[in-house]
Amino acid sequence: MFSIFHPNSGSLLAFTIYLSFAGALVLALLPKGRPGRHGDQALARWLALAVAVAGLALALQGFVAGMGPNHAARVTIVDLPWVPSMGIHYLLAADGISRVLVLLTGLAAVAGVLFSWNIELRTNEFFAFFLALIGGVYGVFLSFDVFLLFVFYEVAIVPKYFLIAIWGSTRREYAAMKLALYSFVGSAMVLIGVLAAYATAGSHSTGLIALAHAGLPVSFQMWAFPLVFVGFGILAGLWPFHTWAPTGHVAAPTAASMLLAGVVMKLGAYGCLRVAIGLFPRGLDPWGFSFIGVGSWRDVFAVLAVVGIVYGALVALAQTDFKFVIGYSSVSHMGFVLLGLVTLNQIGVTGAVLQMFSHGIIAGLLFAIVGRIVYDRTHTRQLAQLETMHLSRRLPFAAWAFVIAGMASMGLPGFSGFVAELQVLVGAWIAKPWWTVVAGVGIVVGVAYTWRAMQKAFFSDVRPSAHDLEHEQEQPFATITWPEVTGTVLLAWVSLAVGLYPKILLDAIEPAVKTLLLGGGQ
Amino acid sequence: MQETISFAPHLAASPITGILWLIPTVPIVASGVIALLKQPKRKTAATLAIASLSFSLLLSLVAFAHVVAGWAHGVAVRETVNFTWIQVGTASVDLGWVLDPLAAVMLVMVAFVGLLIFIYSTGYMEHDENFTRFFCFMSLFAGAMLGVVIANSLLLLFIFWELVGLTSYLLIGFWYQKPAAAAAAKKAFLTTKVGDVFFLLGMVWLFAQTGTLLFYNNGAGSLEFGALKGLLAQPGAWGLTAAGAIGLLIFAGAAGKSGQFPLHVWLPDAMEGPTPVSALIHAATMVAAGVYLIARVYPLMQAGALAGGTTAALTVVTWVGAFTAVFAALIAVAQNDIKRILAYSTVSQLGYMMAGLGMGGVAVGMFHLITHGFFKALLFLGAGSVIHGCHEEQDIRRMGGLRADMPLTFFTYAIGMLALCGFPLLFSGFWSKDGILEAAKHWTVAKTPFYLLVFGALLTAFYMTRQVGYVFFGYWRGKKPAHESPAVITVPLAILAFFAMALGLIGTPAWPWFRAFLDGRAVGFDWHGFAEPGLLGLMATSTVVVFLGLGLGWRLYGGQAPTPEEPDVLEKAAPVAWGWLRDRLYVDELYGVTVIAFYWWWARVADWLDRRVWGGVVAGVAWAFRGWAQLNQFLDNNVVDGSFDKGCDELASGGGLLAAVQTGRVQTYLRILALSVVALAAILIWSSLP
Amino acid sequence: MSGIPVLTLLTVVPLVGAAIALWSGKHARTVALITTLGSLALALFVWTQLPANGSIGLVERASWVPSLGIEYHLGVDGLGALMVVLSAIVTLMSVDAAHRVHHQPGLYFGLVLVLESGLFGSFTALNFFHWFLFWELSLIPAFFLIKLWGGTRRGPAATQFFVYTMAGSVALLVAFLAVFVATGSMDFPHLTLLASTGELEQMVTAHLGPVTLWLAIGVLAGFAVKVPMVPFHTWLPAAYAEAPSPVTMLLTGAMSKMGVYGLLRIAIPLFGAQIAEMRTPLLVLAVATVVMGAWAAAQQKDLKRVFAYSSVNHLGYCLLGIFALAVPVAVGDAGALANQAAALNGVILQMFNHGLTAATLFWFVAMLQTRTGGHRGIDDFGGLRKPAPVLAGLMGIALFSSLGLPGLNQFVGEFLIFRGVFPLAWVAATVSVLGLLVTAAVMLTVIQKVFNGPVPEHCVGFPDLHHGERMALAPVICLMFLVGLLPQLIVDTVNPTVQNLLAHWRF
Amino acid sequence: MNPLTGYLLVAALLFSIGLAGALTRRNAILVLIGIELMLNAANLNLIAFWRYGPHPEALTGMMFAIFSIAVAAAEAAVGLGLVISIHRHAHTTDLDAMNRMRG
Amino acid sequence: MSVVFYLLAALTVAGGLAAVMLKNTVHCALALTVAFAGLALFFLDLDAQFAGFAQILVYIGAVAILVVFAILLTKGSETPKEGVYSRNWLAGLAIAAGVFAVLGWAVLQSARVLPGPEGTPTATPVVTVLDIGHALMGRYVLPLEIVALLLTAALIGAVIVAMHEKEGAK
Repeated sequence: MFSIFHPNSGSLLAFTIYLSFAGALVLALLPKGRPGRHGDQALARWLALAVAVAGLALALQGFVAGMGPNHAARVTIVDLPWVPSMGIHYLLAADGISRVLVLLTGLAAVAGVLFSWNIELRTNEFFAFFLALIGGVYGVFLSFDVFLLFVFYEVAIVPKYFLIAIWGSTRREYAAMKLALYSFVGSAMVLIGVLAAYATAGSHSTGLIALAHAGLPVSFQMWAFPLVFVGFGILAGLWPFHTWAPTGHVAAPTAASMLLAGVVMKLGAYGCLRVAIGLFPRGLDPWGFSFIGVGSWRDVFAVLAVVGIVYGALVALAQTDFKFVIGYSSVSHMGFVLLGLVTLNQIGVTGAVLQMFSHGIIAGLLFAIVGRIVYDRTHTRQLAQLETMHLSRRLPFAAWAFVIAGMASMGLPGFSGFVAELQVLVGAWIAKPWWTVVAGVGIVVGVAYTWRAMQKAFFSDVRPSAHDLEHEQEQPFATITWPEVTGTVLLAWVSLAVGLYPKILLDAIEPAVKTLLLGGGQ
Repeated sequence: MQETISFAPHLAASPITGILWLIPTVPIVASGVIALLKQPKRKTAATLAIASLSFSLLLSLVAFAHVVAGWAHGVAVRETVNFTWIQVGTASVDLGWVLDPLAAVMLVMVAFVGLLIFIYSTGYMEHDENFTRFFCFMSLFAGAMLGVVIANSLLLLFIFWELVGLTSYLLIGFWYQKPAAAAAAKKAFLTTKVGDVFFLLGMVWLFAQTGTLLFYNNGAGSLEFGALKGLLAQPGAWGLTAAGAIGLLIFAGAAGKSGQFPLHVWLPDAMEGPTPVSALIHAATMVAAGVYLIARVYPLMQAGALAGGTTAALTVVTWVGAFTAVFAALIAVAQNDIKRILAYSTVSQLGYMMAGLGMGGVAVGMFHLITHGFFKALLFLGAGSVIHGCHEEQDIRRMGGLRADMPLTFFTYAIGMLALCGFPLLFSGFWSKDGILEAAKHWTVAKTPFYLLVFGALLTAFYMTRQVGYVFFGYWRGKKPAHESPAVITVPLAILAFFAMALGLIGTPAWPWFRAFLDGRAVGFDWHGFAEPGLLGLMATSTVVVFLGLGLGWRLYGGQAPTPEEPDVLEKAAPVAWGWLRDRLYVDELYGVTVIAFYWWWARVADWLDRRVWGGVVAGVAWAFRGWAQLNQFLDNNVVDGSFDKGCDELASGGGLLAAVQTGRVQTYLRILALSVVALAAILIWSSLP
Repeated sequence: MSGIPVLTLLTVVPLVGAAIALWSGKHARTVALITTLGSLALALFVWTQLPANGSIGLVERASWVPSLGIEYHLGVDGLGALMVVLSAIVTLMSVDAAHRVHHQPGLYFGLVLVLESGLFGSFTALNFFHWFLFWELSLIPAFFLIKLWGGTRRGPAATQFFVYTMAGSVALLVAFLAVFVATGSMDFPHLTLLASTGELEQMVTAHLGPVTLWLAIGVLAGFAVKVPMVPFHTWLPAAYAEAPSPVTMLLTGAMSKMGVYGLLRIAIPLFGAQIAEMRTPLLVLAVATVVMGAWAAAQQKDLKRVFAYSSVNHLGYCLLGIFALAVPVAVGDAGALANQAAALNGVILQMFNHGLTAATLFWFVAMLQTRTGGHRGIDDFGGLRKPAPVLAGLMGIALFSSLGLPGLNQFVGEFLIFRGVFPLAWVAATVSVLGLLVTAAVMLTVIQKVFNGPVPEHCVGFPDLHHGERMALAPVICLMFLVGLLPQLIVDTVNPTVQNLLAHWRF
Repeated sequence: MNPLTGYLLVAALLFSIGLAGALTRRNAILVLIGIELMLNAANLNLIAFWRYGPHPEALTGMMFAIFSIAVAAAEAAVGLGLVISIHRHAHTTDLDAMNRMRG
Repeated sequence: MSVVFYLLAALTVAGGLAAVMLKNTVHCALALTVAFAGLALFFLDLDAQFAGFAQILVYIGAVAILVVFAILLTKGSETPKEGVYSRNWLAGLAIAAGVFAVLGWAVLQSARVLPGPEGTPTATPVVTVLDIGHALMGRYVLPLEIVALLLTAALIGAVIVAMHEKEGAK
């Protein structure tokens, strides 16, 4: 059966998808564990971890295989006719961008499983949904057929809904429904745009590359681009369609928030890049007139992105709920991704892709600390309450992990976020300097809210009274478990490694971005 | 006055010049060693200090001899040793030392007076617990002062100058537990520092203009022809040449150290220090350093003067000096503290020196400096002896009749007092003051300084008589009876007294050895010196004035001085004027409401700016961001997110409307369906009809 | 020895030490002491290995992120090496001073060592990215050192410090990005070269329009906050006052130098012409820093705030010297060049000297605090010369060094600065002498209130310096004298660098 | 008259009868019966069109009819099942009484 | 138009009318069977043998029986006292009449555009079961599968709906 795979590097990548779905299936079929019986859940956990690790290994293998002399060239993994009459292919392929994002997905999956280790409620189903979501995400990143991509995209949305609706916390139904509604509205817009493109192209192929080369008329691209960009952008937290993100992140169980912020939002951004910009590059051309300095869709979305950066940061500054801070920070950081995308230059787009990776790691880490390590012990997310708990003393691991994550998040050099934001800012400078300046304000506010949250949550100045100390000694927090340590260390190290030696990812991203910008496809 | 001074252009540095640096270094090193000693090692400390200074004196004498020998051979010695301190860019900051007559004379004076005071101190400070510390500071001072003397670089001079200021500060505040002493020390340092920053400015200006701070460097020094020519060509400020402006800035430094008006306020307060300190630093040497500085940079001050004329800088020096001389003398009249009277007298005499420099040149000013160094040291030490004998009493109204109890002290003190008053012929002060008066008489710019100085001489004689009258005559008004001081105190007094008289011999008009020596001219004994026009008349005038002062003083205070409770004789006569003088003409108070108030006002302004304005701006920005953040959150909850929720609600209510149509009756639905089909079909058919 | 990457080693050693210190609990201070001693040895070794012509030596260079023009590019000239040595000394002093850290000593000394690494890194980096990494890296440990071990109002102080500095950094970053966009390079020497021929401005204008002046302002803002320059200094008094004294030593001794260093390494070389355009307002601000800093110090009641403001004052002289360089002079005017060289030498010396002196002063404050159970108000003491003569004497030396007494270290730098600035900008120099005067008043007031006068009751039995403290302080005090008397020891190495720098700058 | 027209008329009549039954009867089962009649009428149309259409060999109409029959069977089964189930709950098959589903 | 046609038409329409009009529901069911049979005969007449037999099997054999069962199970044979027609029967009738009118009008209108009655030589198409099998397995395999699925689903659904609920499940 291997003969259907192209005998080239990275062909194993496709198995990330299959493996995840298979894992999901197996987990769904496992006998229901009885609550309280430890062994029952353990099997599910280890199985999920095994699948996630295997996926990560495959992703890593694919990434490594993609390096080398012909690195980052796009390689086709599978290309089977699916609905020949419509030209739909089951076409999986990988270029540098895909590899990086697949790697991110693998990492997020492993970390997600680790941070879900203590899920007791319907464990099997949880991990089944989790892996199904992961499988869908892998699929999106590897699809080079627009319909296949869309299918995976939709596949990924469904488990997300259940993850939030069943295992979520605050206002989970509301959040889940909000997320689902937003997603479907976005999907609908994307579908309309893509169908229109298919019809307009008349090429009888839904391959991304083929469509990109179909020579779609500029007037068509002019309206299809914003439609598709907004459609995907909704999931990427594009302002002002971002409000699902904070509520969704807050309501979701930790692992789901990690995936939501870490990977799912990247689906949107990836779609913006691969589909919206890839298929309708001319849609960004100037309109021929300009209104208060806005003269093209590119300007429009740049403005939205920049507003999102500053706005998200400011709202994060005003939050009282720890997790909301992180939730809004995602909006702000995704603004950088979108800003990078619409710079339409090599550096900016590369930065955007790197920022996708970086934010995936960092947001995952932040949610893990806030939602899992801290919340599970303190049972509150209110900064005002956390302030009285002296967490830097009682949970030093969490405190310092958050410091590292916060540093990475606020874009301090040495961490991946800095390199990514640096590139985005450079790209924005090249495009329009004032974008950079405003985004710079966003960074400052970013520093402020991260630091504020950190100080309030961990390093409050409230001196403990004797009574407090006694109370704390009587009721110590649960010790940090190994999955928490492992997950934290994994993510932190990845961020640090990429921050110190970003070349490792940039080598893969840059050529792919170059080809994408040159001619849509290859 | 000489336009050009014919010093030998270049002399290979002689061995003594080569080791001249040892003169300041040895006492400084000794000071360092003493600093490391433990408090009880009193004897070692004193021995070290005295030995080191003796060594310096010895070297100074050798150097002096060398210069004199050279002079005797018709060579005006000016030997320098220069070296680079810092290499900055391609230029360099050079330091060096110089041996010339000016330095040699000053070296001997400082070292000699210093040594005597050291010896005196071993007795005077015998019971002080910080005895070793005292000698440490004193030794440091001596070294620094000697450093000032030999410096051949304005920068090196400045360095030692500041060190001298530091030791002055340390010694004034020697009894640091006394708040008054601590405050006086601070005041002294700061007031002199005010002068010093101008000095610094002058120095950097000079450096920038001439590229060097060396005084003499084989024609390339800043006081030598090339540099001065450049400075004269350069316009300065307020119509001065650069040379003049720089000179004035440097003079500000000198005025600070030498207590010239308006920077004199620290010097009387400095009497809070131990008496030997007052004698050494605040009478004989340090305060004279300002005069010495002006003498040292005299070519600069004088640059541009036409033959026999003066320069703007020198005019300023003159006026300041003359004014200070009278001003301080007036205040001295109404003081009751024995040391304070001497302090104001010092200020006054420094004014004489400055005026002498301004009007008569280096030698005139310097001669008074040297003689004053001896007799004022003598007076202070005598005062110390009195204080010692009267059990630390300093108020002259609580003394009296001491000439019987302390005969030796009285005798020497009287010599000093007469020297200070300028008692004719026998005493050095007469000759040196006459030199100044003579110069003032011949000054072409104005005659006022001459009258001022004459009036000052009158006042000097008067207040000294008043003091002596109070202290040594009349009857004992103190509590415990006084006693004579030990030999260790009286012997230095005797030696100083000898010099207070004898030194006059080298500066008489008949044998102006001192002036000739400084100017590098040959000298011979010649009675015709007195025959200069107006000289004898001047001497007569001065004699009359002195006797007038002495007589007046004696008339008022001789024998029957009032008790402490009684008002002074003059106070009864003119209480308002007396009050003004007693309160030092309110200069301190004036500073209190101007400079010091300004200082604190600015401090408060700076602090207020910092806390309220800049801090307020920062807080405001932070507040604005917070507020903006809150606003954004409000928008997010109510507009962006709200629109979503609203949309959902609308949708739901729309669903409710639709639900109203759903009656639940199947047949109704069916009916509607059928009707719709009918309608649709009808339309379709109708439209397809041809 | 050329094979060994000394500078990398220099940066890595403290990090390794930090890692060890983190896990060594009570022995952390020993670990830190050993590490800082080792670092000092390395720093001194670096000092000896500099090229004689003042160019950049000990260069290490490797590719890092080529697409962003990022290289691993290290090297030091006299300026960098002096700062490295200063950092090493100050850190050693700080570690030595911090012998009373009971609360989480491992973390404390770990952070101190990380800070040291940040200092080394930023003083040796020749590529913006690398430099910025360490510039920011040093901020984090500093923040936590204030935040976790600071005084009662440490929270707001730490935050203000952090956010303020970060805001400056972002301005700096944005401006530098523009430079990168225009030139495609982040390499300092390369950019300096471009700027010296005027190409930089042309490139920026070609790419981005006439924004060079704004870029200069952005870069300046970043450094102005760090130095700090009035009115960007409001974070400083609170931060210095609330930080534990050993940390304040680091903040003022070494970290504030990062700002001045940045001006010399980045702002002036790249934006000399723009700074020259702005020289008048900048000089005004520099003078304001000098004068207002000194005067604000006069009004303070807390010793640490006094010294904090006096630090502002002293760093103001550096600013004065730097901005005076931008005053236009005739081409080929040897005298003007000498003035500039003097000013620049003075600035560099002042950086070193202020670091040494200010750190020592805060060290003494730490001693006063530990001896009286936390008192540090200027009115809390009195007559300490009696019970503690040695302490009084040594602190007196430090205080006199701070007020610029000749013979002690600070005088040399200030003299050279004035000597250079006066002919270039005599008004600024003249007004700035007020700062000298006011500083003297402040320092003497400190002496008067703390050491003189009667001894209050709670100071009776105030212990003098013990043997260990004397031994620790002795080298520092000796260094003050040494530099004050023989500044050529330093200037020998700095001066070629100064000439080299001046030759490459264009105003 | 075209033979097709006759079949179509019969089918239309039958459809209308079924519709009338579905609309007028109270009993749910009879409503279903009416619907069955309507479906059958449609089937008749399909067959007739097939028979008289231009391409009877293509079997399209016939196939549609066959599928329709199958679907109708399923519909009947489910519909009647529902009726029985409702009757069990509500003890009635009267449609006028059955409006509890209304939203 | 053959006589057979008219007869069958009469039979079918009569069956239909009876099925919707009779009072007794059982009678209605029986009348329905008659209508079904008439339709089956129509199919046979139209040479659609397979469809005809399927009609007989499915409708008469299965659906009619189901209807009878349902009537019996719901005791629907008893005539309710409110009457067999719903309250709005008149409206229903009118609508049905309207539908017939429109349909009939449509048929008659379209008849005009069709070729004349003689113009359509209706050669009997020969359709064997084999043909139908081929078609079902070939061209119509997807619908067939869907219908199969539908039937299965309907089966299951009907069973579930009609099944007795477990005791106490509610």
